[in-house]
Amino acid sequence: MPAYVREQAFDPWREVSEFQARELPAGRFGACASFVGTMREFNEGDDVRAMTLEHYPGMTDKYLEKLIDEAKARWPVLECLVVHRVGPMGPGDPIVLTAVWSAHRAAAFEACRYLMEELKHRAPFWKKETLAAGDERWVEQNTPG
Amino acid sequence: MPAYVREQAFDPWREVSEFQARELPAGRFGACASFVGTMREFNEGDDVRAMTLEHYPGMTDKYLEKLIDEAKARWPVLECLVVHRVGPMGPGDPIVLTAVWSAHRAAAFEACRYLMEELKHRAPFWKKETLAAGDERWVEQNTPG
Amino acid sequence: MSITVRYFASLRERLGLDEEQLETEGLQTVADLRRRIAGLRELPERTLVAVNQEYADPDHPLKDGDEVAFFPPVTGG
Amino acid sequence: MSITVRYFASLRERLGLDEEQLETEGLQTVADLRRRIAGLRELPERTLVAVNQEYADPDHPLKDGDEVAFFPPVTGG
Repeated sequence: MPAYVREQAFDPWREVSEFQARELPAGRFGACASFVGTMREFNEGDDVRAMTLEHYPGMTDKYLEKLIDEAKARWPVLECLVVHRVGPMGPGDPIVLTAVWSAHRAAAFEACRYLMEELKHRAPFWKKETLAAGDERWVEQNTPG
Repeated sequence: MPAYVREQAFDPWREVSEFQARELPAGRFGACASFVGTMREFNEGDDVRAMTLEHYPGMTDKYLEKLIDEAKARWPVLECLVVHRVGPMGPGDPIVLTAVWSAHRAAAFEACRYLMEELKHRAPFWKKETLAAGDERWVEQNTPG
Repeated sequence: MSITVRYFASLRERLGLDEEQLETEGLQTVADLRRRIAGLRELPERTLVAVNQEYADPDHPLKDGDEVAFFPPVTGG
Repeated sequence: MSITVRYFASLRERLGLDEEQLETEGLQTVADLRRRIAGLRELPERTLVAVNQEYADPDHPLKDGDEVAFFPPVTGG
């Protein structure tokens, strides 16, 4: 299934490129929209040194696959790919990738954004930040957009 | 400048990946939205065997750079990249890449789509298709979305 | 009737508890279970609930062997 | 006053003409030039115009040495 949780660092564009070569028939798709979320070294005005992403194994996969099913039901998309990192990571590390392939561009753009917004609002992941001074805090909520 | 016209086939995800490594300071950006338009083997109900993209050298670069300036003025984006193929190509070949980096996701998504829509409606490129039977035709207009 | 209860993220840390088995005779719904647990421990109002790894409403019925998870608003992506 | 006129894509092919130099004494604007050319050749209504590689309105003034391009609706991306 095209939703993956990764405990190691991943290269999002290699994932997109390899997934496309493996799963998409050349010539059938005209559009691929993708989004990569990357760890920043700042959040809510503070310097962030490191982060740990917790998730709910089992529920996570199920939820991401449900999102992909929803996107496929709402837009004429050919394929979707979602990859999400968990565990400890540092600034500059990719956290999440969503990619959508379709014949025409509107479906790809809209479904890609839908996947990201739904993932942010509902998928069972939680971020804990380590600030510059060494203290830790759980992120209380995501930015609105 | 981050707008390029290419006469050879290009790998869009390698472009994004290398541009990011070269131009974006790790940890400053949290979002990268990108779009890749790829040549389909069908259009308006017909099988398409090959395509040639004509452009207006000089005006093209200027226009793509103007679009990037507009996107940077409208959204808090850190960097934009646009690559467009010209010349003869075949089904499955990438035609266009737009990518936008920003701190938060809304700006990246919106500016990326803006670049693509404006490029499609105004940038001086023209497609000529070779159909399965060998006859050629100019594409009269782009799909609405 | 026995239910596995799991806690995640800041809630898990605050309670110092990852998972527990609760005997839940007389409890019909998620809301019942939530009230029972709120009597034992501090459960913030914005806590979300999943039953068998899917989001569940307060009136979702419980049955023996269910896995019920409590967790704070999510912050992935 | 001399102007370089360029044609692109289907218009270039239909006219069998890539580029020409026109003597344009008495022409003030893009609209004047367009009328002059429409008298010589078939110019579809939806033809777009750029002066010195930027889109130009009909009332855009012309000057000696300008490069004026005529082309059909664009279809890139």
